[in-house]
Amino acid sequence: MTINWFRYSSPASFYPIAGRLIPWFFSAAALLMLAGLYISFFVAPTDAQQGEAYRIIFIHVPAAWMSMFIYIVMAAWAGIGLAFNTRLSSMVASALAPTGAMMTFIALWTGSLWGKPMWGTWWVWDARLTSELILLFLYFGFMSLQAAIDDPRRADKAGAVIALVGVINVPIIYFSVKWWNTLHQGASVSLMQSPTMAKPMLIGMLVMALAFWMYSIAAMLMRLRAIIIERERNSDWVKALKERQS
Amino acid sequence: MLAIIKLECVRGERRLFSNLSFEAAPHTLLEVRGQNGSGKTSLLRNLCGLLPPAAGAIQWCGKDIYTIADDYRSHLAYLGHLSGVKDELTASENIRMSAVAAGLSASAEQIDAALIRLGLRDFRDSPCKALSQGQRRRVALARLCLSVTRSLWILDEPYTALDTAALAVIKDLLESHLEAGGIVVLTTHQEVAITARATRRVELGQ
Amino acid sequence: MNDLSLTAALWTVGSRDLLAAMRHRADLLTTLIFFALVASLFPLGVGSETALLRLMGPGVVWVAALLASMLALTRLFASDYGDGTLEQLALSPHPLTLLVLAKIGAHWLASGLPLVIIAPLLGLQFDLNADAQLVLLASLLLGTPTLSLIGAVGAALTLGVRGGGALLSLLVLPLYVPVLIFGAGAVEASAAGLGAGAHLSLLGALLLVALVFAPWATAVSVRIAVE
Amino acid sequence: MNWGSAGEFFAMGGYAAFVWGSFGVTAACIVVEIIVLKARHRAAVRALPANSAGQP
Repeated sequence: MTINWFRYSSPASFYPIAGRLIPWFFSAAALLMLAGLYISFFVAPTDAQQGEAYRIIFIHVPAAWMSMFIYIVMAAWAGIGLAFNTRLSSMVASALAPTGAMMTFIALWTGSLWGKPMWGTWWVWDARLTSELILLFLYFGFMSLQAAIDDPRRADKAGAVIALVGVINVPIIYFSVKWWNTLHQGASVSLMQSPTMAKPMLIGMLVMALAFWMYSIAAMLMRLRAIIIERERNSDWVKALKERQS
Repeated sequence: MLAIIKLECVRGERRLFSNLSFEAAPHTLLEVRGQNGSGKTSLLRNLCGLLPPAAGAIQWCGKDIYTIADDYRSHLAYLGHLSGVKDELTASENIRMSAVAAGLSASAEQIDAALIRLGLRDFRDSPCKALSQGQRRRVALARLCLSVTRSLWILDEPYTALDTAALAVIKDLLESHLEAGGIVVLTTHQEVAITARATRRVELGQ
Repeated sequence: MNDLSLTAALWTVGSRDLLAAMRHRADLLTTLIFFALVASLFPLGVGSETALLRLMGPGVVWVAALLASMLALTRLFASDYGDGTLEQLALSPHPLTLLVLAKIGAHWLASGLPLVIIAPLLGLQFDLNADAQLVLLASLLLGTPTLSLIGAVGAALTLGVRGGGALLSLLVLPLYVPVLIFGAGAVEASAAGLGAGAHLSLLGALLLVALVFAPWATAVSVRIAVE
Repeated sequence: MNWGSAGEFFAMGGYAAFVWGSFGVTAACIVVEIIVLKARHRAAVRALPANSAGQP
């Protein structure tokens, strides 16, 4: 009989594991963040055209990557939860959503703060920024649907459906916005086309992206533990938790 | 043959029942008893595949009902708390359309016979929003008359809002269905004597 | 279940919804009036300068059609969910995906198609020429079914959930963006002499994608809702 | 090393508001999220139904 490892990753058995993993991911995130910041401020050269403002790229691009990456991972976990009826996978999806929404917000915020000095406007109808905005609405849709349904099991399944439908639409939205953008503004310099990607800049962005990734995992694990306790509060293993005495 | 193996059902945070096992062979009347909130309705919705159980399995003729989903439903008729009657449509339209949507044959004669049997003949062409709650239940029971080809009947408190005349009709309906080899699973609070070759009882919420 | 009874079932489910819709003609009218009202508000807000209106016309008519069809979505499952018909549909031996598709088709005929029919009327408000009106009609004809299909997923997910109306729009409007872009873009492209061929074919592609995924997603959502 | 002095570093070539606005908000979001998560965990633990007497 195949070992159904979904069964073993039950919330009860994963709770302590998550607890032990969190410090590791946080410290990895901190180290990578420090390295990334050092590169972005002290190693990467000043940009010829954009001066120092381009350094915002070291947060904007990694956050944008993470916002897309987290949505896809969230939809995958939600899909697994729907298909295999494993509660833990759905909990992981719900634990990821707020962090993903935060990353999207950071991408939008830093995008507009970067657009202001470069193009003089706080909001640029650039293809990538516009689809980030729509991605933010997809995150809010997922979170508010789950918040509006009381029964956790149904909330998981409903969330999974909207996440899967959303993930199919993300590429479609991106390409339709790109099509729309080129139609209206012509091939204007898109926000992302910063000048030739100097090597340290690329490394800086990759290191920062890794830092954000480690951070997102740590944040997800923390929220996951809270969700597990909230949902399993009637089960015996939660009542016997050592933490309750502290 | 309906078999339930170590069934467990959770509603929201509460575990309604667990480790529930029983069987229902043809010609069997299975009564599900228990106070309000003991999970009777949830159990019935588990049995007809509407509500996936938290644990355990439900088998029809040895096969899990979720693997043979559509085929299982071709042997099933379910009457829930909701009568499944649309207000805008007339009684005969309701019966015809819901029967055809459920894949049952519903000729005009069959519909008329069912309406007459349930005493709804003169409401045949009036919109159902004019009918009382009891009459709507009769329309739902009329659809049951057309489901004689379905061997498994799952009825959630079928006797509510019915007067003595309608009770007699449903009693007769159930008995002929059981006699013909069908299985009836029902929940009720009233004591209605139904003669059946085998009567089983499942008590929930001890 | 032989094929005959499947087509009969699909036909019956569709005609039952149309019959119910016909007996509630008022709902149908409110959707149309809402469509005309929203489209007429824009000139009041922006000014009646025809060059501007002609530029804005397609976009405004499309946004108004999109909002109107979204408003009509709540009627798709809500009454069936309330009176138990949806439950019986989920218990039919016929595949729920096809039954749901029949319902969506009937819903489009009852509330999507009327929008397309009166759209040219609103086009006049924006002084659109005959060619633009034609492309607007074609784009709406291709786009509104997609809106009904995608919207059906949201309608099924928000059944019996508090805050249904606002939640439904939050779930569904982001997914409407591609349809809006290509729909309104078609008219603009034809006005700019680029020809609307590309946009209309993309609208067709979106419709096919929606036809493949939306009924399955809606059926899963309905099963979740009737649990 | 790009910066002559700390002052120059903070001036960020005249774009201080934009650069530090971005980095600052990002840092704030991360800190706030961690605080919120810690609070949520504590609240979840505290909200557990009082375990019956005699349990360890």
